[in-house]
Amino acid sequence: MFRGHRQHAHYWAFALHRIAGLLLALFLPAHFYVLALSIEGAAAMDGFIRWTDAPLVKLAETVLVILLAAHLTGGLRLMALEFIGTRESSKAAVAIGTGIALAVGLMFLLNVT
Amino acid sequence: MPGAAVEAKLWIWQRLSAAVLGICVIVHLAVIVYAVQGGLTADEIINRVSGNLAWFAFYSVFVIAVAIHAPIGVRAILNEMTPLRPGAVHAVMATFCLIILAMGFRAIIGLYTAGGV
Amino acid sequence: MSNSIHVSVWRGGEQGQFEAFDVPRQPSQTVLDVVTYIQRNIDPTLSYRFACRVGMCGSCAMTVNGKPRWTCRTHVNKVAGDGTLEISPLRNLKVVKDLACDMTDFFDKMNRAEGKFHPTKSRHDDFDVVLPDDPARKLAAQAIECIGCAVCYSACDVVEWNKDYLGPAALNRAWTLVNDVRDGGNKARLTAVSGDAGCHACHSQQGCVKHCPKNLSPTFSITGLKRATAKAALKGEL
Amino acid sequence: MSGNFTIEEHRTDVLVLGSGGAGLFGALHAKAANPELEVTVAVKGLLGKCGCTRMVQGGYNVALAPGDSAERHFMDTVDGGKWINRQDLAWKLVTEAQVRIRELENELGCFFDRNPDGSVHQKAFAGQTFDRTVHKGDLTGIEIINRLSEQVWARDIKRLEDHRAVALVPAADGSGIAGVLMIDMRAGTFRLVRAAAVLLATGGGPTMYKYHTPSGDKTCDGMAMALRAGLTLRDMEMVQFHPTGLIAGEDTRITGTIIEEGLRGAGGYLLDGNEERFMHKYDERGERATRDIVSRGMFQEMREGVTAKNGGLYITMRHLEAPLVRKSFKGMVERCADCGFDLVGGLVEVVPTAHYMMGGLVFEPDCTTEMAGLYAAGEDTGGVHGANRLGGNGVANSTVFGGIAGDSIAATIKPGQAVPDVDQSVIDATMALCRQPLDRPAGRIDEVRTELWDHMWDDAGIVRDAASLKRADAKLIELDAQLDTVGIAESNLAYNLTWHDWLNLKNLILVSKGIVAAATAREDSRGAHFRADYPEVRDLENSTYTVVNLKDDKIQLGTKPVDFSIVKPGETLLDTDAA
Repeated sequence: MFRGHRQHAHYWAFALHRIAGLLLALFLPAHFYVLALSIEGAAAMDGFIRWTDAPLVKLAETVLVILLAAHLTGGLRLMALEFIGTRESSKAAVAIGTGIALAVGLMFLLNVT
Repeated sequence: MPGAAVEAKLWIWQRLSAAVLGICVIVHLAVIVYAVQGGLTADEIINRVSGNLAWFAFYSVFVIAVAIHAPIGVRAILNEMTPLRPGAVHAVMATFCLIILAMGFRAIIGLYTAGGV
Repeated sequence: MSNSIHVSVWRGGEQGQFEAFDVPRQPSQTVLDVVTYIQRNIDPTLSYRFACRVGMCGSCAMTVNGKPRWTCRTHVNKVAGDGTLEISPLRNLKVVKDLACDMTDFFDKMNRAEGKFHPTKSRHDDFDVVLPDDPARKLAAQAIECIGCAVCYSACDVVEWNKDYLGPAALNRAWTLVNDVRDGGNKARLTAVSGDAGCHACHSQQGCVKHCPKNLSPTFSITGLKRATAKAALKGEL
Repeated sequence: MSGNFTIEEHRTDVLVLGSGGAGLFGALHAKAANPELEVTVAVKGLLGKCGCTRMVQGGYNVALAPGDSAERHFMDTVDGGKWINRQDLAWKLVTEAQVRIRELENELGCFFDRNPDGSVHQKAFAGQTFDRTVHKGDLTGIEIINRLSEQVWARDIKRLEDHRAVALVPAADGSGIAGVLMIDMRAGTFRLVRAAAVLLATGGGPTMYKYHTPSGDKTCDGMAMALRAGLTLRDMEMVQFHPTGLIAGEDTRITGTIIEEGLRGAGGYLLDGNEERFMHKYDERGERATRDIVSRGMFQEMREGVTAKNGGLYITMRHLEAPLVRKSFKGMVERCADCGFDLVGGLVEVVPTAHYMMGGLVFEPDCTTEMAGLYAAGEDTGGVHGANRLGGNGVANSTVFGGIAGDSIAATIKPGQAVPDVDQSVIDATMALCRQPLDRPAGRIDEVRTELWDHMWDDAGIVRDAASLKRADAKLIELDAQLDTVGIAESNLAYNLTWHDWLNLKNLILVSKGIVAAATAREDSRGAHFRADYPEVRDLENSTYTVVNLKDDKIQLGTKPVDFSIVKPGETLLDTDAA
């Protein structure tokens, strides 16, 4: 996967951005579906469903939040390149982006559990 | 060359929607992190959104932006990494856009109208 | 420093295999010198391409330990720390034989990107007054010193994924012309560089920036083209 | 094996040999003047990448600024050429350069450096009385060749890349040229290109000397083909040496390439093997003396044997302010660092290096030659620069005459015009010559190359005398015979560099013979030619120039009086008050 010419921070940033974006796109319909279902379910049963109690759902949601944060910061990298015209291929920006993504995910994880 | 203008416009839409999504995602993440304190429940969501026009508008914008943003992104992946022809990719992505819109609005309307508004 | 280098060299065309050689190590030795040594002293049938020997012509680029490089200016110490080298032709170009590539596609794409000057004056007119501090001139100057070595083209995954993609060098040249006040070809050029074979295919992976031996930033040039084509699209000029 | 030698035939109206400044300008001008002409550019490597136009660092001499004039440029050129230039050619150079530079700027889009007020910048260059060198930083050649190449790519101009020319093929009826026999290097097969007009623009390249600057593809192919075709070369003894070439040890390609002259101008020292300065022994200006004096001084020091480890001398900037050196000579500092030398704080080993051949094919100001249909331009030709070429006149020469050649061709040749039948005996003989090594067991041609390099360097290089030239002459005959016994290992001739090395050496030895003959004939010292036994310029008023050609495989030598058609020694075109 990471052949010689790919061994640099911006390539990893691109790869993360793309993978996160693709997974988010695939997740979206599922997200809407579950949301719609649970709302209907909640209304129908007139009670609350603690659906985040299911460990698998919890894990999935955590991963998704990380992906969302990663894709967002990756997008900021792109927009900085394209609109601010950052010339320096700053590894710091990439590192900060990844850091934020993990932090947000962790925060979510801590709160959920 | 119409292709040139199409790509340039898709690029503009992609970036515009990205900018909108950037804000939406931050709000969304903040709400989730805030909301999950003490556990995320459907009730909690419904209570917040149901009948609230501002949240309805927010999530509508969110869904529309996603419906623009995601298919354009996936389109590039399909074009580059699958043998699908550009025409086929276009059709698949148009469908994907409609699916997101339909399912997204079904959820939003469900939320907005939940609790018998 | 061990006194010899273990070199694996690609032999054949698109299909082929690596062949091993041992080359004595010298204090001032570039990768091109290693290849030359093999041809002169071990295997006279080895094919490779070079011309100027000093990083001006962009003929001798090869893939060295996985990365595209100009071999005439790459000191062995820089790339063969452990005493081994793997040398193969550039990616994304047709292989003529062994280490020599056919650069026709690369040159053709330079042309397809309208990477050529469209004059607005003739040899009978005087020089244009162009201020060296003019912002557009500076943008063009930053990107002009390309030697056409195709290292960026070889480092780019989009080139591999999208056969029509014009590639970093061609788009970089187009950007210098977009900023050239003397040029009259921008309408055609912006159309040529837009689209999924053009600037919009770039994902800013920056392999080009990372590997450019001249320290140019094709990515920066391409983002400039993205903005310029967007403006043109909004005005209906594409 | 004979299966490899089927000849493919190809027909074109105009065949251009070489893709430097002369070749590409020739192609563009011919095509512009008559778009119906089929123009084909054949080049030994890739279009725009081979040759030395690309390697021009200095710039382009042209009189543009107020106070300068074509007359002044002309006088500098003839004065620098020590009065053996063909003056109508030099005049053509300086006047046409004024048009060509605007063509480069306005029509090709070359990006020349500007003054703060937006006018074109012209820098000072050695040997000139006016700052007239237009440039793009210190990478002028890349800019010019890139812009030329992209215009050629954009036009319907055929390309034969990786094609080396091996013979100018005359018409069977002797009416002129009928085509060129080539080797398609990728396939290892012969190809006959029949053409109504041929532009010889392969460049010269004195790569028969141990240390040399030119691009590795340059091996005097054009001059060798011209000699074999019975054509006359002039001024062949005039080989320019640059004082500072890099020396990096055996088997290093970078050895010989230029270390910028500006380093000495900026206060760099030349040191011998004991790290002591020596140039003041030779000239009061020390390291800042002219190219020829510095080259000879260095050559003398090297002969005396106090050398650095690779047999050269040192240049150093370490006594100067490091940040300044790093900033002013960024490109050079990086280049040295890439091959393991520290130009800022250390010693870089250097040696004088063969740079340019002033001599070449005799041609007319309209680029025609003695052979009808054969045109010539650039370093393949002789007469423009005389005994010495000014820095900045080289690229002016190739672009000016390349363009003129294209115009002349288009004015003469009709699209689709009949090409005479080729002289088959020339094709047969050339194929036999090229195939020679293939029928013999493999040998080491490297030994021949090394010997050629050493002997030309020692005996026919920076300093010569009758005895050394005699040695060189004998050695060349011996080496030629030795080369004829060396075989090439490979039965697969596709992209077989070693076969081409053999062919290169064959050409280099032949042209070296021309150099040695001409150098023997010139019994005085002028410009680039220094005879230890005749160290003075002699009889300027009755200057002659040398001519050589090949007859029955022997170099024939002659001398001809210089026609001072515009100005005589001691006179000037300049208004002496203003000058």
